[in-house]
Amino acid sequence: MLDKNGIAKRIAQEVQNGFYVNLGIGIPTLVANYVREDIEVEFQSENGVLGMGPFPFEGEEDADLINAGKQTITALPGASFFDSSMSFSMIRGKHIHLTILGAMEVAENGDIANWKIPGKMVKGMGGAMDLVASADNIIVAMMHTNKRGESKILKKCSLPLTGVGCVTKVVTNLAVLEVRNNAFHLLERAPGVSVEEIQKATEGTLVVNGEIPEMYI
Amino acid sequence: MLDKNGIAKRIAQEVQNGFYVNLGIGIPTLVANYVREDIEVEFQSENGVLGMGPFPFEGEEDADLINAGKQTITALPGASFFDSSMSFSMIRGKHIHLTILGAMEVAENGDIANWKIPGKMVKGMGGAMDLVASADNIIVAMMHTNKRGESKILKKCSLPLTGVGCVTKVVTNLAVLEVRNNAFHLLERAPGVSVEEIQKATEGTLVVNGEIPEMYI
Amino acid sequence: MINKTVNNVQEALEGVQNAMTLMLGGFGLSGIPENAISELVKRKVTDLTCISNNAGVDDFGLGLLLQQKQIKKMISSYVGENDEFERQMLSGELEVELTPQGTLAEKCRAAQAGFPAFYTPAGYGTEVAEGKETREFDGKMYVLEPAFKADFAFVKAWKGDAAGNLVFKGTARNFNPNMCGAATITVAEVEELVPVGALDPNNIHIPGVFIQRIFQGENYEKRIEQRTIRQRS
Amino acid sequence: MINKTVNNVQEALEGVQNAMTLMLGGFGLSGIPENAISELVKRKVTDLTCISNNAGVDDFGLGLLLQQKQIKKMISSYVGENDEFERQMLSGELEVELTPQGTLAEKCRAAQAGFPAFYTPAGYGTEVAEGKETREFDGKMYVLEPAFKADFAFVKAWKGDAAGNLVFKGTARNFNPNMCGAATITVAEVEELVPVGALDPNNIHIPGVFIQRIFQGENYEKRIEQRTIRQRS
Repeated sequence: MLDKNGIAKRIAQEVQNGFYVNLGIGIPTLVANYVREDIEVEFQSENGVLGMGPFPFEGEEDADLINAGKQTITALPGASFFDSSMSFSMIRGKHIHLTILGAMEVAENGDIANWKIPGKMVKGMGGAMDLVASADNIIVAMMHTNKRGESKILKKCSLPLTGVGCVTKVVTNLAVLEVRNNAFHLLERAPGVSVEEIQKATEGTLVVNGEIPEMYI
Repeated sequence: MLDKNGIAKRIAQEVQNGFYVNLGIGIPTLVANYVREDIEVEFQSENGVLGMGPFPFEGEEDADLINAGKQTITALPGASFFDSSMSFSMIRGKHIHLTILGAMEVAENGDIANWKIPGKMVKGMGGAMDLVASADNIIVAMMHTNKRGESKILKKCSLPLTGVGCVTKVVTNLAVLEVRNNAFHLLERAPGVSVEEIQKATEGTLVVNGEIPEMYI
Repeated sequence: MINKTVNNVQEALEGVQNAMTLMLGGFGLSGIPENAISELVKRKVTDLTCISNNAGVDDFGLGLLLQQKQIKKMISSYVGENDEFERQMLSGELEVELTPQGTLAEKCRAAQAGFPAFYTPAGYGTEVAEGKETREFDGKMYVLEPAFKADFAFVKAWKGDAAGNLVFKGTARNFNPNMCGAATITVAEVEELVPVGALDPNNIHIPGVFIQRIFQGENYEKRIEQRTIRQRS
Repeated sequence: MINKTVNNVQEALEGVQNAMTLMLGGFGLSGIPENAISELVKRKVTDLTCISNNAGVDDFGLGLLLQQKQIKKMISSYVGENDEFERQMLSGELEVELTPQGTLAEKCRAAQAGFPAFYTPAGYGTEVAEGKETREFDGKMYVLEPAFKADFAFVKAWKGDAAGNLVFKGTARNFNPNMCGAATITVAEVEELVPVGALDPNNIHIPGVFIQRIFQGENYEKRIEQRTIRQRS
């Protein structure tokens, strides 16, 4: 079973040379720490920076330089700043190759819900609706089940949707799943996790084809 | 009767303090020479400059600094350069207060034709269609009649239109006309020109109300 | 050069009235028009509709207007940093229209640029698209979103000049440029009002034509919302 | 940092084929991709559809491609500086789609920004709107214009870096930024390729994400079309 850093580490393997990547708040932010150093990658933050670097050293924080999670950041050489309209031109125009974001629920048809729990929590969608509606390659980083042990990998989302039929891959603490043909296709198991355990934790249709390898982390 | 500079001089009186103005090619370009110096005005050229100044001194021409007529220009202090999309955001978004352009024909309903003579000449509309479709205040600078003495101030345009129902005023070598309620309302006569002469040169409906003053040039 | 300077924030906000629709730049607390917000608090204008990506925090930014219950309706993309906000929203005191961030930016830009509406894929198939026109282009579905209509836009820039030209800094740029010229009157406050001619015309982010009033701002706090650092190794 | 540099114009144009649709930046002869145009002439690719505000003059800019009859169709807003162009157009050899200048710019920007189409008032009631969908918003009529689709965009910048970041100069900026990322492959040629980090991230006109290939251009003529001067008094 993976922890949050493990999920981030596994997702980092999906980041390819030459990719522009948008990282959501939470686990996705951690992905930057695990990307191979021998490939060229740039991180975009939708509030208006491309070429985002690590957090600043103490004393070097700048209120005018934050990421989409409002965290202080740095900019790498070759970075650029731009306005919100241009930022979403990059996203909507499919110039960003990979979007990694968290979710409360994912459905087997690729639907995703991550912005609202009616009557309980409404923080808003931020840039998530634009991201999932636009990107061709959307990886969801999440726990396979909620705190009550209920599956978040579903036949159908119960919460208000963020986007429809858009998720391409899900990486959880238990498994790597490809979303295709109205089903979750099991690609990899987390270390020490059996196909049966994954099956049990998955409410949506799970397709298991042949021997399922363990993740290489 | 006015010459081209006279028309420009008269139109310059329409330029008010605080106006952003777009000047078309030809007579309109001359208007800049006659604007009162005690008012604040900025000239926009739709190829991407606001705060356009006079032509450069010899030896100071810059291929990277031209106006919409492809003429070398200068930029005044406070000027800015921008891309074509933003330039037309200014125009379409009604941030430009006054558009002055030439025409081949103007009709009493405010239609204007200035970009094409079928079978003979097709230079294109450039930015004229955007300008006339967007601006609230459009003054046409033109000769009242063509080389064959035929009126260009018409009941209905015969040439392909540049815009519909948009012209607010016409200043010609003979008169100042306001376009309103499907008619040309005669506001002023050019020096030495009689109402009868204007009437004769005008094919469209001309409304003459009371005594018509001579222009003050 | 057309001079847009006003002497202070009081002059800059002349004409702001109850029940108006205001746009306010900034993302989180970065690049927010601090001076204009303070003055709105002082003026006690109420029943405001505020278009702003975020709603500030409890005691800063738009949170100050929420405390005073001056806001009737918020149009935002993310409001999750503010307890008073959540309280007012859940109790029904505050009307909230959540709008995807890119859509919010483009609704501003559409107003600035004279586009009446635009088609965006964001929100299709979600409750955001409910009651809205949708349409297919090239096999993909889009939602028609109208341009915003606002009375005042308040933006904050790093540098500006009397002609209204603006330059923003870092990610404090965000929504500010898109809101310039998107309201009837755009008011820019700047950290530094520089002499005309001091800004390189090639590096101006927003030409002065979009700005009606500009003033030298004061006492910027520029609060950091999430101070994150890494260890020196 | 993702490196976009290619060694020369030959590498930059790899993949350009007959019958492709190309975007070319520039207004008049200002800011045109001179190196790319020369290479297109050398490659003798034909049946091209060229999206460019102007068509050059007889012996410079896109006029060079017209001379060689490489262009099947021009999409432009103004073409009145070119006799060979007029000849080919009137004889029917050349297809011409005249498009209002602001519409042309926005059709590029829409392609860059992922908007399938947009509503503009330009051209309503004229032959430009014939056969197109029109629609009323707030009592005003608009024409629906689709985004461009192009294979290559060739743009010319003043300075650029290996990350593909671009800075333009003066009015040579024009359509260039709007065409970046508006085609499948965007090729930028620059007067000066500067080291990564040399450009102020605050003053970059086009972030490198929109650019696939960048190279140091050569032998810029930068011809002036209408040399106008005033007398020293």
